[in-house]
Amino acid sequence: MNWIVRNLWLVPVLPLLAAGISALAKRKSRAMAASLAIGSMAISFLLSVWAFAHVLLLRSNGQATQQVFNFRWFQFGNEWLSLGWILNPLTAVMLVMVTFVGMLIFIYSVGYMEHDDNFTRFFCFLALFASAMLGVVIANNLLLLFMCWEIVGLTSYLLIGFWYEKPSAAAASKKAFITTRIGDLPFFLGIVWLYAQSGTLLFYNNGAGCLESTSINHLLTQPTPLGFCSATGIALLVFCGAIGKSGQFPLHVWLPDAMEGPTPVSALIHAATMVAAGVFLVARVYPLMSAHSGIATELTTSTALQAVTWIGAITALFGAVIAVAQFDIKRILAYSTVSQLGYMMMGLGVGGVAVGMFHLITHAFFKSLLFLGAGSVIHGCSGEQDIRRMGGLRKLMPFTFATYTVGMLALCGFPFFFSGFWSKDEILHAAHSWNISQAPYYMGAFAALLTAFYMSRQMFYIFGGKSRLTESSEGHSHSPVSPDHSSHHGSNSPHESPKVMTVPLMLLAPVALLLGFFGTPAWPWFQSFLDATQLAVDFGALSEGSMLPVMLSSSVIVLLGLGIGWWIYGRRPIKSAEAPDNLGKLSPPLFTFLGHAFYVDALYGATVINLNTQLSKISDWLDRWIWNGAVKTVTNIVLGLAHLDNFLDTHVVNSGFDEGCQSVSRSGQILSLLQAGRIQGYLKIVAGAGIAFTLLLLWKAKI
Amino acid sequence: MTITFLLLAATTITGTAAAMSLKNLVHCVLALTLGLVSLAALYLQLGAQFVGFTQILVYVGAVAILAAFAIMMTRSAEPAVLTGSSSFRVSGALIALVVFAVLGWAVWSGTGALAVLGPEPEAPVNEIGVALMHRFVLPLEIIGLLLTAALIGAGILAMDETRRTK
Amino acid sequence: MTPMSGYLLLSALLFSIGLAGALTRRNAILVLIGIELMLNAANLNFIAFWRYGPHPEALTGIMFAIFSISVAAAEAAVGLSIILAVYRHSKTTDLDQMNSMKG
Amino acid sequence: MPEMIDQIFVLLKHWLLAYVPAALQPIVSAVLSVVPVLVAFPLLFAITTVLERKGLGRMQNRYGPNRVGPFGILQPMADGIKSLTKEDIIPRTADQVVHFLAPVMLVIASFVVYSVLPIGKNMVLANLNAGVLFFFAVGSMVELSVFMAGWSSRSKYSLLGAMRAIAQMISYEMPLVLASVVVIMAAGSLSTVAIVNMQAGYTGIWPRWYVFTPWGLTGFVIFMIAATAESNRCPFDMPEGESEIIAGYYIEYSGFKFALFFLGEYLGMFATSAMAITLFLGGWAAPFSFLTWIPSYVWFFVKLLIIIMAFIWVRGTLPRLRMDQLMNFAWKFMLPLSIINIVGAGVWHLIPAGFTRWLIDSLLVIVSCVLLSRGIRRGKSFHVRTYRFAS
Amino acid sequence: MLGEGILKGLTETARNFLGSYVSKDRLTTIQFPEERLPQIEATRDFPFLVYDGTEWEAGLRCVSCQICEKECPPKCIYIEKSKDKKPDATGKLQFYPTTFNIDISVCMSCQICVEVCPFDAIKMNVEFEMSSEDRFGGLLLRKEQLAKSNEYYNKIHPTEATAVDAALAEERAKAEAKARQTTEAKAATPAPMATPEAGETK
Repeated sequence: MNWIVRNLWLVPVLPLLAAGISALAKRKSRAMAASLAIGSMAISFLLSVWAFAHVLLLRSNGQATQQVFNFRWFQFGNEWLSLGWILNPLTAVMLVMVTFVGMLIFIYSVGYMEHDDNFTRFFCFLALFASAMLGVVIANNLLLLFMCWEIVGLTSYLLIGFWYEKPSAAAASKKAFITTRIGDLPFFLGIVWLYAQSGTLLFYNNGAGCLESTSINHLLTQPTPLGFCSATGIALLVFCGAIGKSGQFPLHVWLPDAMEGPTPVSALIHAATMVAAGVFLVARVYPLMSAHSGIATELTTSTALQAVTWIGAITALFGAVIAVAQFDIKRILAYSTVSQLGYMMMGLGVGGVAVGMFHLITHAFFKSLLFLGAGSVIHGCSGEQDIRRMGGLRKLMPFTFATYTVGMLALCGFPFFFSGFWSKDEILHAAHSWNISQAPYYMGAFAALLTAFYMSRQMFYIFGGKSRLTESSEGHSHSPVSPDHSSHHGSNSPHESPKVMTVPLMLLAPVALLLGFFGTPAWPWFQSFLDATQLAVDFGALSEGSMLPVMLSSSVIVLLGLGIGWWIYGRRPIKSAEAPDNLGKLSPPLFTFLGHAFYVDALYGATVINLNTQLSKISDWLDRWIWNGAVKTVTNIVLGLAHLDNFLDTHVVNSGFDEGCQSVSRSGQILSLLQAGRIQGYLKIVAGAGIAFTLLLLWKAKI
Repeated sequence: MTITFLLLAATTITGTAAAMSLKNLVHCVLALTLGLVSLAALYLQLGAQFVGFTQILVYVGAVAILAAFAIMMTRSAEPAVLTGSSSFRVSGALIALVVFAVLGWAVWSGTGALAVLGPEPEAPVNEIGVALMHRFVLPLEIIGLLLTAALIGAGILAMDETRRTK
Repeated sequence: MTPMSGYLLLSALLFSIGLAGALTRRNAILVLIGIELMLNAANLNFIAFWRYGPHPEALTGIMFAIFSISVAAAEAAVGLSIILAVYRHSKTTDLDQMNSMKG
Repeated sequence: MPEMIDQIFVLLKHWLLAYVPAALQPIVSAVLSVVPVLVAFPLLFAITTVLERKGLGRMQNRYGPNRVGPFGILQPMADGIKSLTKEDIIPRTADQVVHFLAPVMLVIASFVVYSVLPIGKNMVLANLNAGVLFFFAVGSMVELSVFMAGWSSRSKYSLLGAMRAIAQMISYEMPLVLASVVVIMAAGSLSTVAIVNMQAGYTGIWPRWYVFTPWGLTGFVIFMIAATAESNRCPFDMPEGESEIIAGYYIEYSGFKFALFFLGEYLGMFATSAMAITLFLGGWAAPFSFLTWIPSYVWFFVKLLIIIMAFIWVRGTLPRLRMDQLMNFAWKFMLPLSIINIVGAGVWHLIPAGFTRWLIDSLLVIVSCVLLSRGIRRGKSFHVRTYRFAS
Repeated sequence: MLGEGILKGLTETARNFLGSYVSKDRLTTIQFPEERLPQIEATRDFPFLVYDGTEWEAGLRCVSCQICEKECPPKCIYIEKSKDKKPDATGKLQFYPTTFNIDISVCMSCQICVEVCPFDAIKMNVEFEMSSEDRFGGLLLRKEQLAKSNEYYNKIHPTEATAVDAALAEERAKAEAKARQTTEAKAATPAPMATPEAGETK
């Protein structure tokens, strides 16, 4: 237990501190906020690298790569609630990825948000998000994880709705927040159930943690009324949280709308980190997920994992299909993220932690690269986001074009060089060898095809053909309100982004390229790092088993997708912004159907929202007429009684009493005359009394 | 009903009536002294020599002078305008009359039985002294105490405020 | 008309004269003198009853008269000093103006 | 024979009475006993005025009236005639009735007082058994007349003089009465004749007068001082301090009323000194056993004259006292001393005769005298007198 | 001890009282109208005019030089000068006052007129019983009443009178000597003129 483990808490706390200071700072102190955020991120990055090196050191000298530090938080009753953080290969990798990507995006957003008034507020939220994300990563306690999880949700709400003047942004942030909350509710139920069963929420507490064998076995033995054991139940509930947060199938609607936020936000949160949190959660509680009463050794998938796989596969296919019919540059990337997340979930379900995580890491890098590229394109086209109005940017923005193509190819999984290929292949390979059913493999493959297709469509739209920007930019720009793309640049023609934006692109591009080689079947360093297995360079693995055919088939798929893309869009790029999409011309109804994302929004609107409004109407009616009525009648009764009482009081009691008082005071008046202070008056009274007594005496004496 | 009794009674009544009705206060006091002296004479006529002389010594000697002093000190000697509302005075006189009527009636009807005319008892002073010292020694002491208290009290009350608070 | 009833009548008359004076006159000193008169009337009664009473040798009537004279003297002294004190404070001996305890 | 001379007047009266018809007996006897008193004391008054003026003169190294009659003997006649002939002015604003009544009441009161004084053996007008009380009762009437005089003449000086006189008289009446109480305790009776009889008799040649007892002596001294104050004479003549308020309460009187006032004043003086004689100097008893052959009334008048001479003598020497000194002296010295004297007399009767009795009493009196005198002098830092104007 | 002072006072008056009968010199009072105190020599009441010889009109020493009238503080002297002259004691012809009044109700007997008179003509008299019924006339003394002889002067103020007489005599002697010298000179110088010399009256 050396210094870094004990002080791992510094990693999330530094950005939190930065967020706090810039929150209190004045709007004008822009440089301070930026430097604080970036500085704290840099320090956290260094600490993460130190932690990563520490874990490597432990691996190299064969010690247990997992170290835990728990402390007692507060006591309720005679039990202590203790929190803690954990440092194991999974945490190390995620720490490095999040801090590195976050730092680059911070630097990028300095340039991007330069002209924004709420610069400091933006950096404060970014720092807060970073600290929350890091908190999720290092948490060794499910409750701590859940707390950071909630802060992440909050920051996503704040960042999406950063330009809250725009009604669409405000609605989008609300939507994101509510849908993730819907996901978080079962997650919380899961936590409670877990705590009830296992008595502690600490993952690893040298034996007593909830993810350790004793509590897992205990959970397995607990039957639930629904038939499956409580472990599965908890796993499914926790997975619901992951669905909400990572935008899996039923709860993915908020992700595309989240594009309303500034591009660095999309890049950081909706590409690299936050959405990955769901996947990370599943990876973190993997022992719980994969627990099943069957033979522990052999990788038979438990019901939870099967669910994960199916959900992942469906989402992957679904995201890819919709992405094809989108026109907004960032919406295309959003739906591609949804499908890639589906891939990750499927990878986790079929391949285990290493497979899913490897794709997560690679995806984080090239997706953030793509988003930043899109950001510089938008910046260049002075706020224009609709790809139909772009075009011909390859000559105008060479750097962006180059890095963008690298990102695109990595995403599609262009054979051999690009990281996307290796990580996706791993997943397809695992799916292929999944013992339950082959459907996920085919869905995955078709999704890969569609991925390649819509990415190439996008490329040709943006960079191919002539620039369509001049025609319509003065007509109406898609986002008139977004302040940062105002025609500040004077000349409307697109131009290359400033150095501060292109440098992160330049850094991300090579990583996107080279990262793949860390997880190739030949030299599976990443997998062995995560699974803590022995590492051996073995080129033979490439060809053994079904590895080779899967790789070949996937590369063919990718090439096929690119070709179709070039066929439809590359040869005859559309002339004007209003021209219909080439694919659209083929089957307009299908195209528009896909354009509206299967009308899922409308569906939800129709069902859930509608249900909600109906319910509110009913309750309003109920409230207005039934309860209100009852209350009104009661008040009326009371009122009546009050009037009656008032009448009685004033006319019967009061007046009576007043009369009494009147008479008393009148008699008092008379009596007071006697006491008027005239001494002789008193003397007369005495004399009178004297007379009376003597008369009485005499009269008595007489008889 | 000897002549002297009638004479003395007449002087007493005229004296006291004048005392009560004269406007000028000093004249009232003097008329009062006349009345009191004739009352003392009545006491002598009744044989109570000691009481008569004490009456003169106390009332004429001290009380009348005290009243005179009081009149002087409160500047009531000047002829004060008599503002009394008549009803006020009439009611007073009426009540007094009624009291006299009742007492008179009581005396008239009551004393018929006690008309015994015993021998003229004479009360020599030393007998009074003896009685004072034996039977009435307690009242004597109390009277002594009372008189000293009255002396001091009257002194302090009438003393000039400035000297009293010093 | 026994001699005694003569004295009693005289004392009654004296008493009522004193009372009339006390009631009608406005000046405090006169009221005090009126009260003195009433006391004297009482004394006269005492002496009359002593003189014509059954046991003159008991001297009670005389004793009573002596004590009542001394008390009356003390009372007159204190009364007059009170009147003086009131006069010094409120510059009036008119009873009607002395009707409030204030000040 | 001496007995006959002694009782000459009594016999004369009885002799005259014999001629009067029985019906008028009481009245005539009253008149016969009153008239000599009414004549004798005004005569004495006349003599005293002359004696006084000549005595004072002699004390001040000058003759005194010697123009009227041989050696000024007829001076009182002249004064009398003068006062009779002088016009009797009554101030316009004066209160006529009270103005006239004042001197009359004064003189009457002064004369009535003599009825109780035993001038000679069984020569007392009215032998009341409460004689001393009667003396003081009627004596206090004098103050009232002084008030009437002062107030009725409606002048500031007279009122001021009257108030001073009354205050002084009342203050000194207390010591006077208390001093006489001592004798009454010793004699056991209030009647003056009884008191004189108690002092009759001689031990050896010395008379058994009360003045020769320690408490008697202090009583006598207190009595005389109080007497001077009572009659507004000399050291205490504040009321008619000529230099300040021009003859005090009888300022507005002139002519005969003025003379009456003088008469009243002197009669008062004679009365108190006569009472002093009866109480302390054994009344009409002869000073020595071998002198009893001289008639009783002679001794009475001799003692009276001696006391008058004493008055005159005191008048010649002492300056006038200031009002507050006078009052302080009365209340802080005389009264306490007389009370202590009464205690002394009480002690005297309890202790059997003998030297201890004398010692105790004299000690008691002397010690109290010294203490009280220091008491008086204590507050008396002589400083400029501050005046307090009537508020 | 209290009363000490009183006793001392009493003894003092007693001594006076008895003393007055015993030693005569205590009683200094004299019965005025019958006995009189010898007047001291320097008493002065009101002024009078001195005349020499027997005949007052001629012997008046006053030459009405009116110095006393001017000097008199209360202005009670009134002089009227005569027109003709009369010979004075040394025979020299001098004026004389026709009227010389002194109002003694005003005069305060300050003796200034005596001091300033160069001819010793006015001196202070000792007569004080000068009351009169008439307030005005009675108190205004004329020349006749004022004139008194020199012998009277010597009687009332002996020492002073003798000194004055000596001075006057010496003066007259000197005047005679001078007169004699002038006659001798006249005789020596046969100056025929012979002035009739005033009769020298002493």
